[in-house]
Amino acid sequence: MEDLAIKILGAVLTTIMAFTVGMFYGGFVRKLTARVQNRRGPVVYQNFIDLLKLQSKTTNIAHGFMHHMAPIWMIIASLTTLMFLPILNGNLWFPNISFHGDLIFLLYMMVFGSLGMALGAGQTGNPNSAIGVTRGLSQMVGFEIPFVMSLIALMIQYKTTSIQDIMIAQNESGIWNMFSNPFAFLAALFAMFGMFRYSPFDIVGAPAELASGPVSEFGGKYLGTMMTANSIFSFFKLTLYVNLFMAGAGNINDVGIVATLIAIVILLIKTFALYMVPVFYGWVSPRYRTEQAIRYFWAWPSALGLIGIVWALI
Amino acid sequence: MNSFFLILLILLAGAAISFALGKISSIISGTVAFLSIASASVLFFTQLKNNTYIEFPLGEIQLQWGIDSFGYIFALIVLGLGSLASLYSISYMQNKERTGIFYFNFVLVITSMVGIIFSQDFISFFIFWEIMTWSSYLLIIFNKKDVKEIGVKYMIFSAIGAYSMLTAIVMIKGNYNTFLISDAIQAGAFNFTNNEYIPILLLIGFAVKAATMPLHVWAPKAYSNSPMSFTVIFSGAMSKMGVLGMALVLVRIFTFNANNEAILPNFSPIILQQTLAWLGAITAVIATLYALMQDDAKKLLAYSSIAQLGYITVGLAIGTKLSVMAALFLAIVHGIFKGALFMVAGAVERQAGTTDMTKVSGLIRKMPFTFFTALIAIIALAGIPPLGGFVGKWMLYESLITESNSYFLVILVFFSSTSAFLYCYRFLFGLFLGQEEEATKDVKEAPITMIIPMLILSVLLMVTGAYPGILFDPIAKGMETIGFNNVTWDMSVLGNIWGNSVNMIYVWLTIVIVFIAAFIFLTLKGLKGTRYVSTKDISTSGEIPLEHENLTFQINFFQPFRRAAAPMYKRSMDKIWNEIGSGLESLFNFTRKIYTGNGQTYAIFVIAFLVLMLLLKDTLFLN
Amino acid sequence: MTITENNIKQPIGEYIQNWARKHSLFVLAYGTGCGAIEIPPTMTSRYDAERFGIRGAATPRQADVLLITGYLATKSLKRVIRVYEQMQDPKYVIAFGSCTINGGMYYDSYNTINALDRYIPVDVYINGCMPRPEAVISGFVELQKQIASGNAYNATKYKENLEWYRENQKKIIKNWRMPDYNW
Amino acid sequence: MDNLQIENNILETIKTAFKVEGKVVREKRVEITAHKQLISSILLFAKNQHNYIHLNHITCVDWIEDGEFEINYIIWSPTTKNTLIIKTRISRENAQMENIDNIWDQANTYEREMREMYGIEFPGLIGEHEFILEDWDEMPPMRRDFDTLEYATKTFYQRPGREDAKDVREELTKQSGEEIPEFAKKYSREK
Repeated sequence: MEDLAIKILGAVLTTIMAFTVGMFYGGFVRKLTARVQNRRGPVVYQNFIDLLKLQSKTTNIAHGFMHHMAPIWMIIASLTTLMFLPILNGNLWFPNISFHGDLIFLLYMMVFGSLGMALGAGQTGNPNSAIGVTRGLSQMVGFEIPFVMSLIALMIQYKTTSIQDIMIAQNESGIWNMFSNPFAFLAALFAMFGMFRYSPFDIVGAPAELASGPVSEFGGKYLGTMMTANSIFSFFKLTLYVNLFMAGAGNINDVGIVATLIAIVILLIKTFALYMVPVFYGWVSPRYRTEQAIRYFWAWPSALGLIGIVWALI
Repeated sequence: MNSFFLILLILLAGAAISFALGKISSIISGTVAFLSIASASVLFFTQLKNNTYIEFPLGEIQLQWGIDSFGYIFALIVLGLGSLASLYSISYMQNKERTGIFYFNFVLVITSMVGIIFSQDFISFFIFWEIMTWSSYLLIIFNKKDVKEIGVKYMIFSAIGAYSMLTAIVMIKGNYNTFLISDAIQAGAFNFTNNEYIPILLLIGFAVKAATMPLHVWAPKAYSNSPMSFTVIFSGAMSKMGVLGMALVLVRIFTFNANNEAILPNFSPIILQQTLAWLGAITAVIATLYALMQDDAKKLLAYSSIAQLGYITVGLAIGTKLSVMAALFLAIVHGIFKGALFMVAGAVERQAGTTDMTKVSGLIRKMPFTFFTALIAIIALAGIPPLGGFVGKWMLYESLITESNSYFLVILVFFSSTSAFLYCYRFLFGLFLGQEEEATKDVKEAPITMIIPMLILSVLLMVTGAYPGILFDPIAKGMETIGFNNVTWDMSVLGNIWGNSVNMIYVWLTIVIVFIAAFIFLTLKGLKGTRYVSTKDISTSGEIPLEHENLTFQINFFQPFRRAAAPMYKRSMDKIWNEIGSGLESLFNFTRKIYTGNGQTYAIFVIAFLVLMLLLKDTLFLN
Repeated sequence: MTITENNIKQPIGEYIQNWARKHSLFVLAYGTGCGAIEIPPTMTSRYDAERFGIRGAATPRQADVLLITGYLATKSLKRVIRVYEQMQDPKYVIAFGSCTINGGMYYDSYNTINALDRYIPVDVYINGCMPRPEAVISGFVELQKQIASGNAYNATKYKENLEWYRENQKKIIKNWRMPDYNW
Repeated sequence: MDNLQIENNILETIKTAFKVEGKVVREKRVEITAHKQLISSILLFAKNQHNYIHLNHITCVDWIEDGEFEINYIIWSPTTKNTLIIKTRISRENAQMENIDNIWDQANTYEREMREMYGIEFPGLIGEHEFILEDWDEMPPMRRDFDTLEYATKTFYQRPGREDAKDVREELTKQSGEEIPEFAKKYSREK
């Protein structure tokens, strides 16, 4: 019974942490973008205000059951993936249920949200939504290829499909995967650009051209819930990358509260550093058309992924 | 009377009676067909015990029928799906012409498939195989659409398969003097060291039915043009007969040849294994690429079937414990979800008149149960957790990554299955989402006899997702029958040989908990202020779409993807076969000239043939 | 529990919600008039409206503020009404430029309306032809004050007086083909 | 006048071919006034013989005091870079003009606009009657006898406080020493 209570507490804490961090990262990006553009920009907690505002809208529109379900699917995808991800390296505090899933499972679970969202967008009957969805899904086929290649490279390298094991192996050897297999890391990094949908891969929700694409009919609580799901999901993606390529956070032997806090700080530093890569890349990039984006992913990133696999084999 | 005969007799009688009653009423005829298949299934699953065999002579030849654990897996698909599909077709075939012929052939297909499963000797196997081919041929051309192209193509490829199978059977008889499958296996007929031709010829025969590249070209149109209630069987169960044969042969090749690869330097089974696996993967990729360009839901599903069969071929060809298990699991699950999807397509066709996705849209409000089935089946098809489809996909990937060194194959398979999301979405969106078409304003939900089988199948998909063990059980037993040792499985934990696992119960728990919490939150929050509006009420820059205006985006749906993947669309197997066909035609034109009308020339031909046979004697017949 | 600020009493929940609404304004700019050209400088580096929490929204479903920039032809009035009704409560309208107030230089034109508040409720008028970005921002600040004080309930007024508004709207839009709403 | 040679040539050929009035306005601009029945022949002639392949514009002017509409066809030649203006006048009563969208497809747009804004009929013109205006059931609004202020006052709610909005024509005429013509006084807003 006590076990279960701790598990639930851990799950709730993980969720809250992922949500807060994700939202703040979004705020940081807005602020930094503003500074780059020589503006003052909004406050860093602007995303929280937006979320509160969206949730306090008094009327909401739904076009049908799938529309109503879309944010729920996204939340399911975000939270399930988060629960199956070891947040801290070997730490007893947030293992959640990560021992019961592996990389291939996460890979497929990550799609769950996109597909649910796509169905919701489809139900609205707005042509812009459907166009956005086709672009988004096509682009997904693009970036999943280099991503899966780099994952395969890692799996071959460590003979495991468990994230936990990959983290432990990195800690034992003391070399992060981003150095031990730089090609796989680069391929995954390129895939990450597509995953976060910053420029130049933001054609999915082009505001002026597609009226923000898939989300164009979502407002109020629906948009707010989606925002929450997206924040959690972006934290998940960053932590996944940190786990896979930067040895996760924290030391396996420390389970004390101080050590945990230090580990969390390390995790935040690593994830933020990683997060800045697509953001920086986005600031200086124009926008790709969908087929250009797909070709982009299938060209150099995929080639790097192949080299990564060969590298891991050698 | 023996249960084997009784089952076949019930089915044959059902076929005959429903044919006779077809003139009177299609509903009665369909009910008879359903009852016969259902009672045969009940009989099968209650009366027959695994590993029972009967023998009886046919002239001088000793025939053997029986049921082993391996056949049992396929009997699950054939009889389970057969019963549901026949229940479904009662309403589907209502108000159609020539229903007698339909039900006759329908039950005959089921009969022949049960016969194939029963057959333990090559003679009855081949006879049932041919009955299956012919009765399915009559169903393919049932709609009388493009008979020339579809029917002829199907017949040609089936004939190729049948002749190669027949040749192999004759060679087995010649070499080992037996018609019994078990004897042939004991003697090592599928063993590469003894003879490469027998297994390859058999494989060709099975690959035609399993629609493996390059023998798949008959499939898309044959699947999409037959009546949907038959396509459920055609794609869900009949293609699995090819899988059955392939599994039978391949597993033997790999298990028998595992230790003596070096004997055949020119053509080792590894090459065959890799060739087949790559063929399967390429089938999957190409069929997926074509599927996502289709505007007709039926064609989309047909291509998707080929792609899914491609995965199964990959699994079988890799030939490790996990991969064969994945392949057989996928075979069953594919039967379930593709059966459900073809039922959905049939329901839409019956209710809305067409499955052309550019003409139908927004049926979700009209046909909620059909949509639910489609949704569940599509999630399974896409391999997204937590349904049965994911379990199969997971095992396939894990076996490819952990047990075989074909890492590039994984990428190909993965590419295909990621691209599959595109057509999965297209299917759901095209038929059910988007704005309502004015022409389909009065569409009603399908009748209950169509809904029930669909819902049963969707529940099955969920159950196999949470407790895949209930399918692992028969599969493991079947695999042990065909030569694997120690096939272990867990009720709901999937594991690979590296010791990593996925616990489906935890996945389900997490998803269900989050779903309930999020659903309650989102529904109750601001319940009063939430209003449901029609799909016409959309923000299109303030413009108001009129009643007859349908803004749903349906044409050139995946154009950006097509542009990006343009080089892959350049070649088509169909074109290649057409070129071969025209080449053959000119060849036949030439051969026609051989018939000179001169007796002397004919005599020379006869002598030349005899000489040729003598020369090839050693290769074809061992002893 | 209530909270008092600037002599206005509000329940604390309301206060927090209004605070959030005030600091997060998603603007749908209806830019058919000449005033649309003033929006880019307002939003970008020079005047940076985002520091007030103001950002663009692409569709009425996500928007809080409908910004009508300049004259409205009778044809575009129809779209504006439609867009306004598609927005979710609480929603606000900022009318921008002389043309929305009294027709401006188009006061005698046969196809531009003269007084916008006859057709949809306007929370804040910004006058000028054209108002400069500073004026636009001051308009937004005025709106924020209204929201914070809990007085920006014009959308409710619209629902209550729908008949009066409909009458005026139908005078312009003779062929009324709008969908009926069930709020 | 060497530099106007091309213009003069064109003018002369059209004059001799159709017996119409015309003049060279300035460099690269020739103006021809013709009867409305000649218009399509002149346009075809100019298009085929002188390569005036581009239709710039069709405009309409309301000469209410003459009781006529003036329709100007402005066409342009890419070889000589010359503009040719062909003018014709039609009666305001039951105004009707030949449809020339078989010569230039884009004429359709201009003609539909003229039909809507001036009420000129073009027999055989394809396209719905409602083109730019929506739900318009008054007199065509670009006719000069349509009083926009009155219409605006009647239809739209004039907000009080526009006292400075007076007719400035009188002041302008005073400044320049001209006089408002009799016919125009009728339309003066300060009655």
